[in-house]
Amino acid sequence: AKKDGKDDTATTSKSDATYVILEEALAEEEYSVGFRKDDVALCQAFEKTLAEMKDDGKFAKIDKKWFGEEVNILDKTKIKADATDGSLEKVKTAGKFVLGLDASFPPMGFTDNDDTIVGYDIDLAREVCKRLGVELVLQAIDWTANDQELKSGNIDCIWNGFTTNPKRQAALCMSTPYLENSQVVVTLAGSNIKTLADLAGKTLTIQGASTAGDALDSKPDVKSGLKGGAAIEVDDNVLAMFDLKAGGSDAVLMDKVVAEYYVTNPNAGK
Amino acid sequence: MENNHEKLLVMQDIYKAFDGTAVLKGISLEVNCGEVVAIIGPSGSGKSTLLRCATMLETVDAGTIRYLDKTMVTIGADGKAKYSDKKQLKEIRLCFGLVFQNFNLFPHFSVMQNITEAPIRVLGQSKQDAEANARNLLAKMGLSEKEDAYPCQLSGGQQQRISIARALALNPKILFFDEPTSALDPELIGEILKVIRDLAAEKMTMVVVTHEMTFARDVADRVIFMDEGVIVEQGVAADIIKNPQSERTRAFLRRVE
Amino acid sequence: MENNHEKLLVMQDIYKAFDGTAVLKGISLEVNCGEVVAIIGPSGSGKSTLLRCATMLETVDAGTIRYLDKTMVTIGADGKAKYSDKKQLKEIRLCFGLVFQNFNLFPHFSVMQNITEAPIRVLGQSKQDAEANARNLLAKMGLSEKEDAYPCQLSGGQQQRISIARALALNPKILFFDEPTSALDPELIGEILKVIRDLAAEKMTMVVVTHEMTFARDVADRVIFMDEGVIVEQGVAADIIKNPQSERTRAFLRRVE
Amino acid sequence: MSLETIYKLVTNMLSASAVTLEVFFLTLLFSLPLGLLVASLRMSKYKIIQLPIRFYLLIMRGTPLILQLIFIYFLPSQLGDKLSVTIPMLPRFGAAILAFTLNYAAYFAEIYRGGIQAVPTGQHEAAAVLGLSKVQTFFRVVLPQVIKNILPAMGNEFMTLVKDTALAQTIGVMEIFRLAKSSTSTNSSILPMFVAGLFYLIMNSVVSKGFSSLGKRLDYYK
Amino acid sequence: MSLETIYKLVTNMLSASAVTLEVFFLTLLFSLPLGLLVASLRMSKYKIIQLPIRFYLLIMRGTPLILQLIFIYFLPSQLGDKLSVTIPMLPRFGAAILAFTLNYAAYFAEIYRGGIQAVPTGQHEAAAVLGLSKVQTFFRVVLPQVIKNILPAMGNEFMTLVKDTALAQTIGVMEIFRLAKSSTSTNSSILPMFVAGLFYLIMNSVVSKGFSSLGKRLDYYK
Ligand SMILES: Nc1ncnc2c1ncn2[C@@H]1O[C@H](COP(=O)(O)OP(=O)(O)OP(=O)(O)O)[C@@H](O)[C@H]1O
Ligand SMILES: Nc1ncnc2c1ncn2[C@@H]1O[C@H](COP(=O)(O)OP(=O)(O)OP(=O)(O)O)[C@@H](O)[C@H]1O
Ligand SMILES: [Mg+2]
Ligand SMILES: [Mg+2]
Repeated sequence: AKKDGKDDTATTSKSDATYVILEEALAEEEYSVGFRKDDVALCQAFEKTLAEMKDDGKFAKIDKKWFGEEVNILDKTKIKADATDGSLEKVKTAGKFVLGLDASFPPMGFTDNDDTIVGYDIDLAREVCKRLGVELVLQAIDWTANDQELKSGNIDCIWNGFTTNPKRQAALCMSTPYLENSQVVVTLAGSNIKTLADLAGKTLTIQGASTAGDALDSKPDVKSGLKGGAAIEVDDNVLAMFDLKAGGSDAVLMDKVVAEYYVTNPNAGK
Repeated sequence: MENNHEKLLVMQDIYKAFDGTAVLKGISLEVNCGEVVAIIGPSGSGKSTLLRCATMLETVDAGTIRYLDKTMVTIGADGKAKYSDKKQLKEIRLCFGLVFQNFNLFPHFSVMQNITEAPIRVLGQSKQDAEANARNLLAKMGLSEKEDAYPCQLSGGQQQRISIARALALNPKILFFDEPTSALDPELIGEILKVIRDLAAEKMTMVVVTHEMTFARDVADRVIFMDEGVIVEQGVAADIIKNPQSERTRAFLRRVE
Repeated sequence: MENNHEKLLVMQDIYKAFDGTAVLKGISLEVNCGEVVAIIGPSGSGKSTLLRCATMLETVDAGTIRYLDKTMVTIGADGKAKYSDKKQLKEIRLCFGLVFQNFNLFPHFSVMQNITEAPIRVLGQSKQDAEANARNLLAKMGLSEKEDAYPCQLSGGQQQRISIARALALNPKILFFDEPTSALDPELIGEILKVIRDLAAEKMTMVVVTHEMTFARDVADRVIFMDEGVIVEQGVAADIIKNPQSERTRAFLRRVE
Repeated sequence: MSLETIYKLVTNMLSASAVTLEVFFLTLLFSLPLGLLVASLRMSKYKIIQLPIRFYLLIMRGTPLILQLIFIYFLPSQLGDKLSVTIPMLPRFGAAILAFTLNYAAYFAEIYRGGIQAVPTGQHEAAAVLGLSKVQTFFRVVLPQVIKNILPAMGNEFMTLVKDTALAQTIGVMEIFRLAKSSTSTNSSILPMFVAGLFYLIMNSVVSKGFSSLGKRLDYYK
Repeated sequence: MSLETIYKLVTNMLSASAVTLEVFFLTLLFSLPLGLLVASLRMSKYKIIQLPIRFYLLIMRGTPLILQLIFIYFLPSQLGDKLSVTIPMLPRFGAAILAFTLNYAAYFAEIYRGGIQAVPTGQHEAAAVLGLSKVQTFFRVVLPQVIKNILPAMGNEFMTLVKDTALAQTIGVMEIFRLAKSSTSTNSSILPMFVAGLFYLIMNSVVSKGFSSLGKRLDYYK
């Protein structure tokens, strides 16, 4: 994880802070955009445009809007432009590009109180599409079916704080990572869990069907130490945090970007 | 009373079995125009089945049924019953009416609708005509003030009279009754028997399955005694009831009396 | 036949209204031990209500009811009906039995269970005793072979005989019948009337609401004619039926005949 | 959540209700008649017709609706994959309506069947003797009585449907429940869920009132 | 998905079935008698008893079960917050059972009520004249007939319950559906969902068979 001290300021500067993010992350991850396996040209065009945005400062601007500083990790050297499939042309002919997202994953992509889908990923996608001359269409999907949505051609990509991993790389065309994330442990202020080791014998909650589960699987020692030898899976992160606050569990494991959003959100948990 | 010998209904050698059990075993029955026939006999002897075959609620296995000059069913080349075509059957259906033991009025229709439904939908009468006719019938049944009532608001006897009116509204040539009084309280039986008597006086052709011996004796031109799917004995009502020839008839009459 | 003048049931000045409509308007009735009383009267005259009050299915508004020396209800200080305590009522309940018009057998119990349920649960009889007694009663009813049958497998007449056996199984001192034959086919009526005749011969005290004039004439010691909630006329059966004193009785008898 | 946010949420939900109601009414529009057809096939005396219908009923009533939604929505593309052809997908909303229709038709069919079988044969016979055609008998004599009989069971199903519309979000249809979930994430509060609950409760109160007043109107006969 | 993954999935689901079945049977164990109590209170002649029960029935039948689950699970802590005391939370599983019980008791109550009201008064009267007590009458005479009457409606509810157990995952109870969802996400395949569907179908076939054989056994009387 990036240790830039932002976590601490974020959590302690609020007098009514309820939640604390553990400094020691459970696992490091990176976010990518997921395209259909065959849509390599499309993926590369997006990567190229993102690289341009990095060069002309637009990327940094969006970073600052959502995170207060430049956070992207796009590595231009990894970007290739060798694909020749017709996927880019197809999108260009159609004139629109459909982005699939869960729309409840702040701050990456979520529905604001005016019922509009906004977020960091959304701003990036909007800029890319502008530059490619296609219309951006946002399609809310159920996360459970994201793979089907993509395969069936309903959506052109999954762009929603989408963690890259070998399985997904095998099944999809995953773009070069653009943002770093980690799986962090959130506890209540005043909790005696200070390190990952403190999780032994404690109850840990995660959002079911999320990469938090994969991350936990990659740390068998932590997982086996948990009460019950596994995490509790609830329907979504908000319920997990509610559960934490209510005393149903001792800690929540979730994406750092999301955790920070909630921890700094003055309304969190109300 | 048998002043008109035109044969309105001719049933010949009717056979009918349910699941292999023979219920009608070669019944032949002729009904003349204007005649009133009472059918009596023990429970299970096939009286209802006979009426149901005559009114096409059941199909016969073998035999011939004819209304006036219209053949309903006859014996086909294979020896089995062969029904006429749909059009002919539809015409025949207009010849008869059936009054059920338990009335079978349409509960969701008012008395008026119960009576006018078929004339409007089947005969294509106008609503006005059908209703005018219905009012006449209701007056005849002494139920003029009930035209807007629903069946559930009527006594059993009133319901039965409505169901007779419903059958009469189609101007049938012959009216079948299946124990029209047996679901009624003894006091209400009189009402219905009076209606049937009045119809008889108007020379309506009727076949009545009944347990009411007094009625059979007083009104019927002919009494038919059925048992176990055959007609055991028939003749002038008073004779049969006073002097039954067969032992079976005698035993039955003893029990009913 | 009135050889035993001990008063088994005394009802005095019974009043009963439903929703403000008076149904029983001061009825007084005494039944002696061994007596058979027939109650006749037009529909709605309150016959069923009278039986239901006597059997505690309805509460009276005013009046006195006494079985032998046990008071069921009397007039309280406020002039209204005052029922005895639960224990007393429970004892009184054992004095009488009621046979319903539509039998009300328990459909999920076999014939044997229908008869033995109450003796076992209410009288605390052993299963053996109750069944032995039930077999006697079934034999008397001519239904010995039906003990394992279920009510739905029986004819109406058989069901009614079972329901009589069920009532008798508790050894009641008096048996009420509410039109025991009116839900039956005419042929089956005889079966029930015979059973009641047999019981009468054994000096069973009975009160029978009935439309069967022949039965009233032949079996009842006394006939009571009710109309509009009052007893219009009563006396020896044959007299009332042959020579009704009141015009109302006469009109009624004409209609039923 | 601030009052303003709640106000906004309620406003959004009011517009999302339109979709919920659309799902509700369209499902009824199609499944009520389809159920009748299914019921009549289910009562067919031919095994060859009866058996597939029974299988359909088993699947529809035996598996969760959410799976049926996913299945129907993705079936064309899965099938296309297998057969290496492109089968156009149904639009989300259309797929949702189709899935709901197929599912509810199964439930309605069973209710109709019970109701139809409860109409005494005497009614059919009386109509037949009066010369009414099969069609006339069904629509004029039988159906009105069926409707009265099945009213309570139908009321239950209608209320369940109101709640089940929430499942349409599974395939991306934006209705009340999806909105509630999004708002829950955005504001990190479970209040929106309960606001949604209130919406369902209100709709169901209307449904329930509607059925009880319909029931009273049909009480004129027994 | 590889065959091996599928095999593992099925094995996992078999053990998760234990939880599903536990939810199923515990819910029935509590809600069947509770429903009877609710039904009898609902039929009370006192408005003061009837009204709260009707309100309870409206809420339980008018709002989605998933919200009821969340509500019941979080109620103690929310209440504790408001009252500034610490109220211990229910364990997840306990909360799930409680929510299911309260919900299904409402449905069962309405079914019982219909069934009890369908028993002719003549049965009560016959029992009364024979001297059977109220309790004896209810348990020996009325209830057996109610059971026969309500069997089809109960069958439907039981089948719905099998499917509804899936909702227990909302508050973290690990049952078949949760497993399917996780597996779907991990393997990026929808297949696990359909395996879960098959599990529900099998359980429901058993339920349905059970009910139809029970129905046949009770067919000895009418
Ligand atoms: N649909 C049917 N299926 C099988 N058997 C039947 C059917 N209808 C009638 N039966 C049998 O046919 C026989 C004659 O019945 P039917 O109803 O014609 O007698 P019934 O003379 O009218 O008797 P009741 O006086 O009791 O009305 C009976 O044994 C009856 O069980
Ligand atoms: N539970 C009740 N509520 C209101 N009215 C009732 C009730 N029971 C009976 N009645 C009314 O009381 C009157 C007498 O009824 P009851 O049943 O005693 O007459 P009945 O002489 O037995 O008639 P039937 O010969 O038709 O059986 C009728 O007008 C009836 O409508
Ligand atoms: Mg008959
Ligand atoms: Mg009476």
